[in-house]
Amino acid sequence: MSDTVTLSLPVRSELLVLARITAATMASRADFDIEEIEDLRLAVDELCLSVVWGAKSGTVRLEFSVDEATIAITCELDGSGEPDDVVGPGEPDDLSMRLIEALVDEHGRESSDSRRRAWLSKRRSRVEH
Amino acid sequence: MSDTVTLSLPVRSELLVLARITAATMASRADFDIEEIEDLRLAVDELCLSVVWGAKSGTVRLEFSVDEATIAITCELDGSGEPDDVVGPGEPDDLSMRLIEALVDEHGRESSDSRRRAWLSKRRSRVEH
Amino acid sequence: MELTFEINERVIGGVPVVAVAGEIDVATAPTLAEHLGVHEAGGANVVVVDLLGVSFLDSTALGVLVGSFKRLRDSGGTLKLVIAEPRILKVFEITDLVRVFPIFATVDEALAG
Amino acid sequence: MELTFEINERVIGGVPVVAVAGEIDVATAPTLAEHLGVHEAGGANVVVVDLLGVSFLDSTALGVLVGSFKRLRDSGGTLKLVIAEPRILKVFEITDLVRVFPIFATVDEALAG
Ligand SMILES: Nc1ncnc2c1ncn2[C@@H]1O[C@H](COP(=O)(O)OP(=O)(O)O)[C@@H](O)[C@H]1O
Ligand SMILES: Nc1ncnc2c1ncn2[C@@H]1O[C@H](COP(=O)(O)OP(=O)(O)O)[C@@H](O)[C@H]1O
Repeated sequence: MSDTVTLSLPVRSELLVLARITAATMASRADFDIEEIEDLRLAVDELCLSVVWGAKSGTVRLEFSVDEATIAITCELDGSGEPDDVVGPGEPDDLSMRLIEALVDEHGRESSDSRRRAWLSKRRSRVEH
Repeated sequence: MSDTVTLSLPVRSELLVLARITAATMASRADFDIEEIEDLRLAVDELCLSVVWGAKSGTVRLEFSVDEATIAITCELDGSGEPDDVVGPGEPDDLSMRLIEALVDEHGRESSDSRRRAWLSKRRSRVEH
Repeated sequence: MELTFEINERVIGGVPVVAVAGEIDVATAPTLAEHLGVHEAGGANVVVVDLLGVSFLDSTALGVLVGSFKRLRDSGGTLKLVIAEPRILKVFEITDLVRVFPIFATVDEALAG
Repeated sequence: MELTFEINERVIGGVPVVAVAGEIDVATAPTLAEHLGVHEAGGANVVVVDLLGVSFLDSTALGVLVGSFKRLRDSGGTLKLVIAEPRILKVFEITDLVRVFPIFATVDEALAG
């Protein structure tokens, strides 16, 4: 089965928890184990932080896809038409980058003056029962 | 402050929990009390059930808006271009309707052969601190 | 996480007690229906459904319980519910189902009542 | 729900013990920073941050802790952490911060060590 869920939030620190909860719920449904679910909770949080870094407004758009044993998450910042909301390419924190690197299997990012986007994917270890 | 969060899910019973969690998280952030949060968790579940009723595929699109002391939620079913996914206007269960009626302040619905949409709104009792 | 759903069964004095824990919604209610179906098919007279561990339940769950209650009643039996949490009771009150089901606060009372 | 965040402060033998519970993220880390700032401004030498009740923490939380640690160290003090949960320790291991902070398994050990 392949399921895609999208979530759009305003840049508001109190709503970041929704990205974590959605990632954890989908991973749990996709039979990831508890340790892997916790890894994803932290990884998606860091992914958002790295994309949203410095923005004062705009919309954060997340896409969560589960396909077989892999969950893929992309995070994108739409600057809501006010270009100075996005202050140059994101400079993700070194700590964020180390965490993402350690917690997921693959990840990447692309940013231009007007757009920031990052993604990750993680495969569960548990085999199909 | 006015915040709008959107959530899109495939018609998959295991993912309905995301609608409940998102509603509960937003209501909790908007200072609704525990009883009201539980009311909303059930009301949004029933709202989705009443809209998705009988559909075998498609996308459920939810919009959650918090404005001052009120949370408004709309739920819409997109039939994914396969018109027979939506088997006529939804016939929401009588139990669903009674629950929604009792749990929220206002609610409404509109449906045609190709589209089903329902909404609710609930005001918190607690006054601004 | 609150996402768990679990059913545990016991038989006390010949009466099946079906204990449900977690959230009963459109995804999990079919599992409850299966469990109840086994007892209906097995000719049970009285079935006790212990909802003490239930944190959430919606109209899908109510539908399953009402269906099972009617089938047991039609064959001369009944389905008793155990509910303590006001939040869960509220769902049965709104829908007037408190007037349909025999509802008890403990499993012991359900078995005795 | 796991959405709660709470800070409780005690002073034990003259040492402030800041106990954090819940999730420390970009929304709640500023509150932790305020609490630590009060102790830094008040001239505290050693501060103990008890993370035993923390269920989640991200790089924002780490940033707050590292900042406070550096300021206390520069004025001759230190910031000690209390962590028992492997999951929380893992975050400090991945980021090599286990080599920066003095980390203890209990508040007593942090006060003694
Ligand atoms: N959804 C989000 N995802 C990731 N980081 C966020 C998110 N919302 C806010 N932030 C971070 O928090 C910072 C402050 O956000 P802001 O919305 O100004 O604060 P608050 O919501 O607390 O008023 C932002 O600059 C950004 O770095
Ligand atoms: N997101 C949803 N919101 C509300 N009801 C849903 C949702 N997903 C499924 N349902 C209900 O559950 C029924 C079965 O859904 P389906 O996707 O076929 O089952 P499953 O996901 O368990 O394979 C649907 O016909 C619909 O009534």
